[in-house]
Amino acid sequence: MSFNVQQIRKDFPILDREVHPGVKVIYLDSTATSQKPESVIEAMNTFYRRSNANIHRGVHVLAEESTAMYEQARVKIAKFINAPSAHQIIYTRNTTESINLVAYTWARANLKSGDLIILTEMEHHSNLVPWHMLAAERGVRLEFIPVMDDGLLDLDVYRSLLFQGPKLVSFTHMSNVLGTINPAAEMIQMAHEAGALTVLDAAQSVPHLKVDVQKLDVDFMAFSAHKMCGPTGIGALYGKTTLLEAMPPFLGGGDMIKEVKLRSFKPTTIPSKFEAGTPAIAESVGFGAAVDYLSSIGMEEVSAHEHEMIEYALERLEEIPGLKIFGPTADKKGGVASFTFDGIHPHDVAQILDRHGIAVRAGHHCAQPLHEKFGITATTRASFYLYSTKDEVDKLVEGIYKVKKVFG
Amino acid sequence: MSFNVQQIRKDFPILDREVHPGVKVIYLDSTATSQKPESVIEAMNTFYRRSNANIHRGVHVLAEESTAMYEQARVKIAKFINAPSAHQIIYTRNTTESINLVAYTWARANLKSGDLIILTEMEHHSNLVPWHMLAAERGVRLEFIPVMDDGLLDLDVYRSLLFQGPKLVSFTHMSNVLGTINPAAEMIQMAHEAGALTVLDAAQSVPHLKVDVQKLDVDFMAFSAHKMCGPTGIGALYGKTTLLEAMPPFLGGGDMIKEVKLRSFKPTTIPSKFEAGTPAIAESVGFGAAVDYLSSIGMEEVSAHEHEMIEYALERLEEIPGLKIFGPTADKKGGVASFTFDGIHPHDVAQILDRHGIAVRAGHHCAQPLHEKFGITATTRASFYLYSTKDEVDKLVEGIYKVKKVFG
Amino acid sequence: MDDLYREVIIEHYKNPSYRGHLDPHDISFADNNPLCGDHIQIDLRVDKDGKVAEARFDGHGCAISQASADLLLESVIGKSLDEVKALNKQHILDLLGIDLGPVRLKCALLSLKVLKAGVYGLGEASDSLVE
Amino acid sequence: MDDLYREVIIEHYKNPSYRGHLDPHDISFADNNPLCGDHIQIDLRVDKDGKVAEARFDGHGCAISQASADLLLESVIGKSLDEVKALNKQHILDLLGIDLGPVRLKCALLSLKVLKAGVYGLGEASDSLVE
Ligand SMILES: Cc1ncc(COP(=O)(O)O)c(C=O)c1O
Ligand SMILES: Cc1ncc(COP(=O)(O)O)c(C=O)c1O
Repeated sequence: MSFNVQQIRKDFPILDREVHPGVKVIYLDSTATSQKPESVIEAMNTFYRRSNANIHRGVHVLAEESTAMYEQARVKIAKFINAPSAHQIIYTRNTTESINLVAYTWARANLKSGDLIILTEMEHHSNLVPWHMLAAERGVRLEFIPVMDDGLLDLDVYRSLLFQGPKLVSFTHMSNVLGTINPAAEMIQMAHEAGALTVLDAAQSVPHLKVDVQKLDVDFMAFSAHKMCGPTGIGALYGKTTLLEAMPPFLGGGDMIKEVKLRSFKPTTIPSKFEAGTPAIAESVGFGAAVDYLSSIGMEEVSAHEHEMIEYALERLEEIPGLKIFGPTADKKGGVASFTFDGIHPHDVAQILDRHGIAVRAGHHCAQPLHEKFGITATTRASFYLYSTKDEVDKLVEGIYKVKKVFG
Repeated sequence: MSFNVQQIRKDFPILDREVHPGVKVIYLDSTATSQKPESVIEAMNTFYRRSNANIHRGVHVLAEESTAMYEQARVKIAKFINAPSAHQIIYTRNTTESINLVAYTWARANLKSGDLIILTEMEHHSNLVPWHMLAAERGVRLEFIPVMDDGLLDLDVYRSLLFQGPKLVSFTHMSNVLGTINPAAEMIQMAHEAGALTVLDAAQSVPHLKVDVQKLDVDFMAFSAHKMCGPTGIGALYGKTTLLEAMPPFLGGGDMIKEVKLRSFKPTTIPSKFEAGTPAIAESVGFGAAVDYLSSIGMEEVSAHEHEMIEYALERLEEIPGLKIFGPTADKKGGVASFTFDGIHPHDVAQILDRHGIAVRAGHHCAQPLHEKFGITATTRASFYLYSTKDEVDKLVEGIYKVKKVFG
Repeated sequence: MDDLYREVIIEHYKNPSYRGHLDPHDISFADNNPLCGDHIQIDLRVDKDGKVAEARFDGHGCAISQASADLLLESVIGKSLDEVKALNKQHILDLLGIDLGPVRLKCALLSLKVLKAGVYGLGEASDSLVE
Repeated sequence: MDDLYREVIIEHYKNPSYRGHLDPHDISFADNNPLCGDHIQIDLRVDKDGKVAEARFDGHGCAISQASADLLLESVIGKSLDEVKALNKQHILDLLGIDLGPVRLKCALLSLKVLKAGVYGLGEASDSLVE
């Protein structure tokens, strides 16, 4: 199937939405959350209208169906990232919970005061705050790979930090502000050679790139369904089997146990060990449908389209006087353009763009330290996905000129 | 509006489902999870098809709409349980996560080795395992209010346990096995008089009874949307404001911060402090719609219908030779009938009932210690909700006689 | 075209009358909007009758947050501290004369939260101050 | 009417041939199905050629789990331990001659998991043994 963006747009009902009378939405905020194709919405509807039941313990038809759908989705997600087996996929709420799970279980069981964790200056708060909490509680040390002016990580500093014998290196695969695609495979190999484990924040990579956990050889990887055409309320943690098996459980409750006595319990095997209580069942079905949808298009095609989009967007945006884009050149980044414009606050830029139906995001994008590094508090961010078009980029550029006018 | 079960059944599309050729489902498993009315399914559809965006930080129309819907649902849920203010409702994944949140934050910040927590013998694993984990980690002591043969708690023992100066009393409002409705207000008052805080596991009460947190004067209360006509993937923790404000955060990440530096962070105010990362946004909308739906019918009506159901069901089931029902008489319980039958394993009972379209649950229902107390490993459980009918009870009774036949 | 950016707002944003600091001052408080990192500091001088005699703000943020700070300070000169304590959301909306969604509302209310936290002597400019 | 409860299953459930214990034994192992608490213990005697000479099971559970334990033991008498190690899900399904959903499958496979964990000398009867 050849990639046809107009065809793809028909799969996303929201793209027909008029946000102001006569003005259809131009959705350039997919980095925050993606839109959902009809097939994903319908998969969940069908679940609720035909099969809905609680899973695992039920022997009736609905419970058997629900259980099977929940587990089939896991298999699909495992295949999508080329995980060796489905039980290495732990369902969580989102990327944030996935990273916290590692921090609460693996890290608290394995790290002690003085141990070093390496992060980067471009991390999302989700990959900072869990480690801040651990550092405050346990005296674990944090060091940061610097971001250079061009938006790339300084791998020389990384190399020298590795000499300090870190226990863990946790970093983002793709920056949600700069768009930088980090050389994950290389960075993971370097970490392993230094004896450290790795966590990959793949919130922005799994939705946009072909990601292969075996090629990356990553130890843990976190991502969210809502950023990859799937529903809110569900995400995943991938982990190497031996690590997941050795980790203590996270939340306690139903379904994560092998046996419960009045005063003690035995946890069950992975993945259930980490899935306490009634999980996001309908959402797992939607997650599976999202993976089916993206697979039917092909992740190479999705990436190629986004690459075309960002190339064009950077070209057009760079024409605008007073506009400054952060991050590397198009060949080193995904479909994210964050910029400042002429001293006008990003909130005002975004608000005026919104009046023309253009949905962009303004703020620190949950990456305050990165903004601070660049001496700013906020940027305006336009981001692209498989349904974005060059025409939308043109409208964005026109919109920015209109912002200028309002502020005279 | 007078309560009309046939009218109500029309709101639930799944009740038309044929689970075997020509056999419509008889869904008697609402204690595990409830079915969803069309209005809830449609609210989420509309969200995805018209408004979907990430919340909090967006200034565009979709983000503003999504944020407003997310917060309006919180207001509805607060009103539903008569919480003084909406920011006392923390969105979680489910009851299990709500209880774990209290265990990880309030309890770890306030309890030390030797401190006493009182639970009961009828708790769901969700209200046992989090405390087992805490006991193992911190040396906190656990004591249990016994369940008597009639399925009621032994409040005399509770009274004497209170002399030991517990820090926390955590118990279920309604047993998911026995159906016992515990005298929560009285038990909470007793705990307070002894200087203890209280956690109420309201997974089975909020869906079925009118619950008023102010009348109960409860400190924390946990419940799940999926058991009350809402979607999977979302639940809530209610807490008293001063307690929630004083508690350390749980998961770290986006949206729960006031400020993030490279090496430290400041948490924001409640409820966001406890809602790290992109939350279950569509699910919050569904949760709000579920609360609207139940309110439109009236919780008194729902309870009254279920009471009629359980009265009739106990009467009919008690006729069956070899069938033994656990739990108190109908006046002291909700719509749950758990039983053993004639030495036939509950899995077999449930499986054969399923052949006739009757969906019941078999097993320990995540309450192994309670089953052990009664000297059994499993029961068959039929449970009722606002859409259940006496005709379904009759079919259940017929079905049980058919089970008997198979095992001749 | 753009009601949200009425001339008065752009005007107060570009040419604020109350931007600056007061030294000495009787009350000074600063806080951020956690959603966007916008920052506002407010300094007050109070006369012997307990009324606001002078007021200044400083900080950075969007047009809405900065213009509402300027408009807010203009409106409190001559008011007693008790009157300031009684101000709420509606006061800001009246000053701006526009409708705001929940996110931009936070921008607009930042200065009032900071002002009230300062007057009450609180440690934090919380949302509950303006509800 | 009820294919899941074929006569052979009811028969093996009600009148098992291999229920009991072996004392002494060469291999003995017990475990639970975490989903339902069903319990199975299996004792084996192995002859000098490394083949299963005698086998017994005990425990409690549903007709499916108990009948498959009985059928399984019947089928392994005379098999070498290596042959036992090679048994998987399909072997049980063939013995039962019925289709099972994922939950009941766990009941059916419990005895095989316990048997293989015992033969391998593992601490736990995990799912991966029968996949
Ligand atoms: C009494 C009780 N507590 C807790 C739970 C756990 O609820 P959830 O699985 O939604 O976390 C249940 C659900 O089965 C329950 O019945
Ligand atoms: C790089 C990165 N990491 C983590 C997250 C957090 O994802 P979620 O909010 O789904 O937990 C995001 C989402 O904004 C992100 O872009």
